[in-house]
Amino acid sequence: MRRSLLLFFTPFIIFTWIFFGISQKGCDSVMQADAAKKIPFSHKTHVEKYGISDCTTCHGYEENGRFKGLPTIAECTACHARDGVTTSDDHSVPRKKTMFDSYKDSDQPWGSFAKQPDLVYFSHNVVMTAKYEDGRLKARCGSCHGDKALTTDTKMLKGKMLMGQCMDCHTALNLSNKCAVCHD
Amino acid sequence: MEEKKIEVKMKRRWGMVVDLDKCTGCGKCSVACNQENNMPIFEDDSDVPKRVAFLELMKVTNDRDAKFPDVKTAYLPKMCQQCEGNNSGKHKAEPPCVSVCPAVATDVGDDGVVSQVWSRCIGCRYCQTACPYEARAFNWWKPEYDGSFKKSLNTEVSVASRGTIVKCTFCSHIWKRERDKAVAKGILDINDVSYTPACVGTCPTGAMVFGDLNDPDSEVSKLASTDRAVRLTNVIDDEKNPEKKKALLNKKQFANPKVYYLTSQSWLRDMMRFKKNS
Amino acid sequence: MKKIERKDFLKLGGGAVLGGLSGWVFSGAPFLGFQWLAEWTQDQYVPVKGFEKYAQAVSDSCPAGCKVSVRMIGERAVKIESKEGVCPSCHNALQLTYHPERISTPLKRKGNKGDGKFAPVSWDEAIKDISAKMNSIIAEGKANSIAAINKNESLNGQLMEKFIRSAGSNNVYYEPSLKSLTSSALGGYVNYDFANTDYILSFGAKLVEGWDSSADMQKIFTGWKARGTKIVQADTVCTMTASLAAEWVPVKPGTEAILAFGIANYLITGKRLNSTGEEFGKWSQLIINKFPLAKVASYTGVSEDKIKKIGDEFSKAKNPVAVAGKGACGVSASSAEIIAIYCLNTLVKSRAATLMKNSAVTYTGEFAGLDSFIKNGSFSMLFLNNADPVYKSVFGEELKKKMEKAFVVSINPIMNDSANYADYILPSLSFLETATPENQPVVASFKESKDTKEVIISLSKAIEKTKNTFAFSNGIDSFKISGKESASGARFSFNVDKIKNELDALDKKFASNAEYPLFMIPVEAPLVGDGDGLAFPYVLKSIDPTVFYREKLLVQINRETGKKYGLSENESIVIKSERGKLSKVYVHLTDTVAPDTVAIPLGFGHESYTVYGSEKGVNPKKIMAADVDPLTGTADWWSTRVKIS
Amino acid sequence: MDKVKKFFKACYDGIFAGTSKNMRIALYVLFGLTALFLIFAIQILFWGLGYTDMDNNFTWGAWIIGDLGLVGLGGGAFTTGYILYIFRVDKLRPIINSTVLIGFMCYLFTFVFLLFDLGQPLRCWFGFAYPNWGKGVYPASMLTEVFFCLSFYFCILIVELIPVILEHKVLIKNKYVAAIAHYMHLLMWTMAAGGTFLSFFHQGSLGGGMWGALYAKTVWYSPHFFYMAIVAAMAGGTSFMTLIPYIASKILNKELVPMETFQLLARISGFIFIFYFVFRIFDIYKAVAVYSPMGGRAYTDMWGGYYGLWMLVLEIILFVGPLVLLNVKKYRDQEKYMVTGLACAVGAIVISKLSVLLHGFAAPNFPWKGFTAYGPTIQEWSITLGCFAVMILIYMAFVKWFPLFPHLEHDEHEAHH
Repeated sequence: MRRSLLLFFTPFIIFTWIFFGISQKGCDSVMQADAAKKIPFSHKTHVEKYGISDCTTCHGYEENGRFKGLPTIAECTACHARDGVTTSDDHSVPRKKTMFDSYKDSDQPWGSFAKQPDLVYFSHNVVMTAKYEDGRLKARCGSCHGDKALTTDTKMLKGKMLMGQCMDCHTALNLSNKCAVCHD
Repeated sequence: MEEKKIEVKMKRRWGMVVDLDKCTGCGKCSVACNQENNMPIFEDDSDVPKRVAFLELMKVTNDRDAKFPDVKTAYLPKMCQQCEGNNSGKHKAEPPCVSVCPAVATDVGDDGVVSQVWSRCIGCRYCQTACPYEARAFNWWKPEYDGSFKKSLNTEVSVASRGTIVKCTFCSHIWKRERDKAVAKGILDINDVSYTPACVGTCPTGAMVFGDLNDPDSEVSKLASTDRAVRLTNVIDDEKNPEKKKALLNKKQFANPKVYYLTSQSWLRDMMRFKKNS
Repeated sequence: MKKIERKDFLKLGGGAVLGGLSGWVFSGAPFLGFQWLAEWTQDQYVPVKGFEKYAQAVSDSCPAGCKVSVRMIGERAVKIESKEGVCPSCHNALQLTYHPERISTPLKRKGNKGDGKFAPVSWDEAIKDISAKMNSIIAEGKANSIAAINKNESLNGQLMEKFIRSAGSNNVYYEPSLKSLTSSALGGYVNYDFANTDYILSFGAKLVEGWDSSADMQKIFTGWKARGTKIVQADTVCTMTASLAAEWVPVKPGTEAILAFGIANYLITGKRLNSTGEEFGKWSQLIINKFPLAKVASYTGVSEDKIKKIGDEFSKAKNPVAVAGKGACGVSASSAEIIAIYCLNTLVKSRAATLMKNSAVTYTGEFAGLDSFIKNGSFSMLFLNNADPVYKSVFGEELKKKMEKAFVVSINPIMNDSANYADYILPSLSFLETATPENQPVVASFKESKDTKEVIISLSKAIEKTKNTFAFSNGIDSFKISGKESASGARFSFNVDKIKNELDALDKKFASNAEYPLFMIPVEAPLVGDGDGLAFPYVLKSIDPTVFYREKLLVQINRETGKKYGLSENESIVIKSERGKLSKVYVHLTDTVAPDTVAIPLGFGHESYTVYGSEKGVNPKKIMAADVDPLTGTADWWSTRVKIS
Repeated sequence: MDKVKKFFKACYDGIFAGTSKNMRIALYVLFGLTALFLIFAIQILFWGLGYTDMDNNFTWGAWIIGDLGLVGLGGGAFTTGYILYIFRVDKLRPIINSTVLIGFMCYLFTFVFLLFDLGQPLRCWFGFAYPNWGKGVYPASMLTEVFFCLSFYFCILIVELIPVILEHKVLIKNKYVAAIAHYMHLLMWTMAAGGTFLSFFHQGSLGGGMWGALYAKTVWYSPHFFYMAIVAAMAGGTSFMTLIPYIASKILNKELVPMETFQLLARISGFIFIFYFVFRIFDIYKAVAVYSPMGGRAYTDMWGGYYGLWMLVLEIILFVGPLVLLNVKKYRDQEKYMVTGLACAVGAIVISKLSVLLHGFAAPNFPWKGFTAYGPTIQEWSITLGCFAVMILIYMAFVKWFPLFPHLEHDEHEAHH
C-alpha cells in the first residue's frame, strides 16, 4: 500500500510543481508582468548615490491630476543634457549620455509594468494623497510597485497587479470597494 | 498637529431632473452622450431595439388618449433612471437589475449610481429583462468604429466587447476626472467634487439639471420635490395617503428612480402612467 | 525491491497526469486562458491614450459662428462642449472631422457623371485645369455662364460671391434659407426682437426645432418660458413648437398663408388698421375680395370666431410679432405667405420685426433665386460651395441633366449627391481644422484637404480677371472683409402685381380636388433637419422609431384618414403627385397629424452621402410641388397635392 | 482512405440496417437538423447574437423557452425517482431508466441553450466564480441558484444514469462493473432524495422565481411564482415521462413498459395537476386583483398584442385533459383518453411557459409604446430544433443499444427460456 502511494504521489507532486511553474510563467507573460527595457536605468544609483528620493521627479503628474507614468527622454535629458559634459569628477553634475542621442525627446523607451486595463480608471493622485486621520499617507509608491529604489532590473517585486490586490487594500483601509470606484 | 479630517465616505446621491416643459427635443443630449460614451457606429442604426445607445430621445404623444387636434407631443430623453428600490419588509433596497445579476457585474455605487462592468458581464441579459425602463443595452454585434472614427474615441470609457451589457452610469467617469483635478488642486474631500454628465452639460435650454439629492439645498432636490416632478411609470408616487403608501412599500419594492421629469402638462403626467388618470 | 509491474506504470502515469492537471488548474492558467481567449476573440479596440487639454474653436462654416470648446486627448479631439449652445452642424463637427469617408485629395472625374468614379489629382493640377477652363470662358465673353451655389451666407459663401461677381457673372445663389427667402420677398431679411415681444403669432415656423439660427432660438425659448411670452402656433402637425406653445391653432395642410389673409382681412375691415407698405390699398382690396372670412374658415379649418379672437389678441398685445417662414431647416418659399404675415406686423406696427441686409451678400442674381436659375437658367461652369442642390432642390433631376453638360467644381469635405456630378471635387475642411483670427486650428488638416477660403483665394489668383479681387493670400485675412449686418432701409412693398397670380394659385390649390385628395407636407426629425445630418452616425442613432425604423421611412397619417383608406400600421404605400410617385414608404398612424394629410420626414433618401447617409428612405422633394415663386425664385414645395395607394 | 470509407460504411450500417423506410426518413430528418444545428452554432458562437431576433426589449427568445420547457418537463425525473425510491412504489421501476435518461437530456440541453443565450459563453464559469450571494446561504440572484442547483442536479442525473450504461450487456459481464452497478442501484435512493431537494430550488427559480422576482416588471411580478413552478414541473413532468416511452412503444410496436405503470404515473400526474390547477387559478386571481393594480396596470391590458388572451384561454382548455381524463378511472383506463390527457398536460405546461415569456417580453414597458412581436430567425429555429433532434437521437440510441427498459429485457429473457 505504501509503495502504491509512493508510486502515485511522487510524480503527482513533481508534475504539480512543474506545471504550476510553467503555467504561472505563461500567465505572467500573458499579463505582461515583464517589460523590455531598451535603455539601462538603475533606480538604485539614482536614489542612493544621487539622492533623488522623490519619485515624482520623473514620474510626475499632469496639471489635471493625471499621472504621467513613464518619463520621456526629454525628462532624462533635462538633467543629462544633450550638450553636457561626458565626464566629470563632481558627482552632482549629471553627465551627457550618448545613449539618448538616437531618441527623440518624446520617446519613452521603457515598457510599462502593471499596466491597468482599459476599463480601469486608476488615479495615482487620489491614492497618493489619501491620508489617515493623523496625517500619515495611506499609500506609498512601494505599496503597489515594491521597493523600486533598490532594484536595478526590470522585474516586478510585488507581482502582478490583480484586482484582488487593490480590493485588499481598500478593505483594509475601510475604503469603498464598489465597482464604479475604479471601473467605468 | 490638528489636521482637518478628510472625508472619504461618499455622501452624495446623484440625481437628475429633466424639465420637459423646457425640452425642445433638439437631440443634443443624445449626440453628446453617444460621443462621450464611445457608442458603437454602424452603417445603419435604424434597428432601434438592437441599437446600443445610453440615452434614447423618445417621442411621446398622447394619441393613446386624445384625438386630433387635442393631441400633444413631447420628447423625453430617457437614460438609465438609476433606480434605488426601497426596503420592503425582508428585502433590502436594490434596483431591479442589480440583485438579478448572476456574476456581480453590476452594483450600486456609494453615490447611488448603478454601475456596469462589461468585463465581468457574461451576457445573460437577465438585468435587461428586469429593467422596466429599457435602459440597458446589449452589444448584439461587435462595437465598431469605422476607420478614422476611432480617433474621436474617449479614453475614459472603455470599448465594450460583443455580447456584454452596457449602460448609462451618469457619466461617472467624469466624476473621476473631476476628482483628479480637485486632488491636483489640493481639494481632498471626496464630497467637494461635483460634476456634470455629458447630456446635462450640453442641454441648450437648461432643461436638464444634475446634482446631489442628499443635499436639500441643491437645485435638483428642490426641483424634485415640486408638484411638477413625476417619475416614469413609478406608480407608488401616485399614492398620496401616507399610511397606504407605507403599507404598499412594505409589501413590495418599487423602482423609485433618481431621475425626475418635470412637467406642468397633465397629459404628459398621464402618459407616464399605464392607466389614464383623468 | 519489487519488480516494477505494468500496474505500477499506470500509477506513476496517473500521478503525473493528475499532478500536471492540478498544477495547471491551481496556477489559475485555465481561467486566465479563458479570459484571454474571451478578449482575444473580441479583439477590442483600445482608444489611444494621451494627455487631456481643451481647445477653443469658432465656426466659420455656419452663419451663426458657433463658439465651442473642444476636449482633446493628445492630438485627437474627442468631444465638443459648449455652454453657449451650438447649431446641430457644429455639434456634429467631430463626426465630420473624423468621418471615414472624408475626401483626402482633389478628385477628378473619371467615368460618366453620376458614376461616382474619381481619380486623385494634385492641387496644382486641379487649380490649373479649373482656371484654364474659367479663363477661356471669360475670354469668350461668356462670363455670365459661370455660376456658383453657396450653402449659406457664412464667410466661405461671401468670398465665393465676391469671386464670381468679380469674374463678371451675376449668377451667385444660395441654398434657400429663411434669410434668403424673406430677403427676396420683403427686400430684407427679418430680424426679430424676440427678447421684447409678449405675443408671438407663428405661422408654422418651427421656432424651437431648427428654425433660423437654432442655437440662438433655444436660448430665446428659455427666455420666453421665463417671461411668459405667449406663443400662438398655427400648424398642421402637432410639432414640438405647437406643443410647447400656449396655443396651437390646427390648420389644414399648407393654409397658413390663407389664415394670415383672414387675420389681415379682419384687422383691416374689423379693426380699421393700416399698413405703411407700398401698394397696400391694392393688396387689401384683393384680400378682402378674394378671401372673405367664411372662405378662410373653410380653407383653413379655423372658425371665424377663432380668427377674430386671434386678430383681437394680436392687435391688443403690447409688442406682438407675426413670424413667417414655416418649417425648420427647410423653409416654405411662398412670397405671398411671407408678405401676408409680414403685413400683420406692419398692421399692428410691431417694433419687434425689422428688415436687415448683409453688406457682402446679395441673394438674387440673374434669376430671383436658386430654383428659377436651375429651371430656366443655363451655365457652362458651376461652383458648388458645400451646397447640395441636387438633393435639396425639387429640380434635382433637371439640375443633374444641366450639370452633365457643364464643367462643375464642388468644394466640400465629404461626398454628397451634387458632388457626384462634378468634374472636380476639392476637399475642404471642417471648422475644427481651420484657423480663425481668434483661434488656431484645433486639429491638423485632414490629409491634403484645404480651407475653402484659401481654395477660393488661390482660384481667384489663377484667373486673369480676378487676380486682384482679394488683396491677401491667407485665409485668416479674409475675415477682414466679412460682411456687416445693418438695417436694410428698403421700403416694404406688397408687390401685388408680381404675386397676384400666386394668390390665384393659392385659391385654386385649396379648393377640393378629386384626383389628388390629400396633402403631403414635410416634417423634420431632430438633428436630421432637411438632410445635412444624415451622414453622421450619432444622428442616425438618435432617430425615433416612428420616423425611420429598420430601413423603412415612415410617413405619418391621421388614424381617421388611415381608416378611410384602409391603412394599417407599417403598411407599405405609394404616394403619387403630379410630378411622380414615391414607393417604399410606410405608414405610421398617429393622431398628431391633421386628417387628409401625409406628413413625410425630410432629409432622407440621399443618393451618395457617404455610407451612413445613402440609400436610407426616400427623398420627398422628388415629387413635391415645383411652382416657382416669382419673388423668391424658389419652388413652393411645402404642400403638395397627392394621392396614396 | 479505404479505412475511413469502411468506418463510415460500418457506422451507416450500424444505424440504418434493418430499419423501415419511415424510420430511415425520420433519421435523415433528425441528422439533417443536427447538421444545421452545428452550422448555425458556429455562426452564433463566433459572430454573436446579432443574428437572432432577440433585442434589447425582447431580451430572450426561443432558447429560453426551450430551457423553461425542458427543465419544467424534465422535472418528471425527480418526481418519479422520489416516488419510486422513497415511497417504494415498485410499479414504477420499469419506467425509471427512461425517466432518468429523459431528465438527463433535458438538463443537458438546458445547459446547451443557456450557453447559446450567453453573450460571452467563454465566461460561463463566472457564474460559479463570482456568484451573487445575498445574506446567508440564499443567493441574491435567481440565476446564481439556477447555475448551482442545475449543475449539482445534473451531476446527480449523471450518477443515476451510470447504472443504465453499466448494465449494457457487454459491460455487465465484468464483475467489477456488475458490482458497481448493483451497489449504485441500492444507493440510488440517496440520489433521488438529493435530486428532489435540489430540484425544488432550480425548478422554482428557473421556472418561476426568475420571473416572479422581477419586481419592477408588473407582467411577471408574483412572489408565489417560485412555488407554482415546482408544482407545475411535478405535474407536467410526470405526464411527459409517461408520454415519451408510450410513443416509443407505439413506434417500435412493442410493450416497452407495462400499461399499469403508464396508468399509475398518469394517475400521479393527474392528481398533482389538481393542485397545479388550483394554484394556477389562485395565481391568476392574485395577478388580476393584487399585483397588476399594485404595478399600476390592468391585467387585461398586459394580455393584448400579438399573442393575446387566447393563450390563457388555450391553457385553461388544455387543463381539462389532465384534470378529467387522468383523474377519472373510467377514462384513464382507456388508452386513447389517457394519451390525450397526457398530451394535454404537456401542452398546458408548454403553453404556460410560452405565455409567460412571449407575453412578458411583448408587453410594452412604456405607456406610449405598443406590443412587440418576436419571430425567431433561421439560426434560432435551427439550434432549437437541432437540439430536440439530438435529444430524440440519443433516446433512440439508448432504446436500441442500452437496457433502457428492463421490463423488455426481462420479457426477452423469459422468452429465451
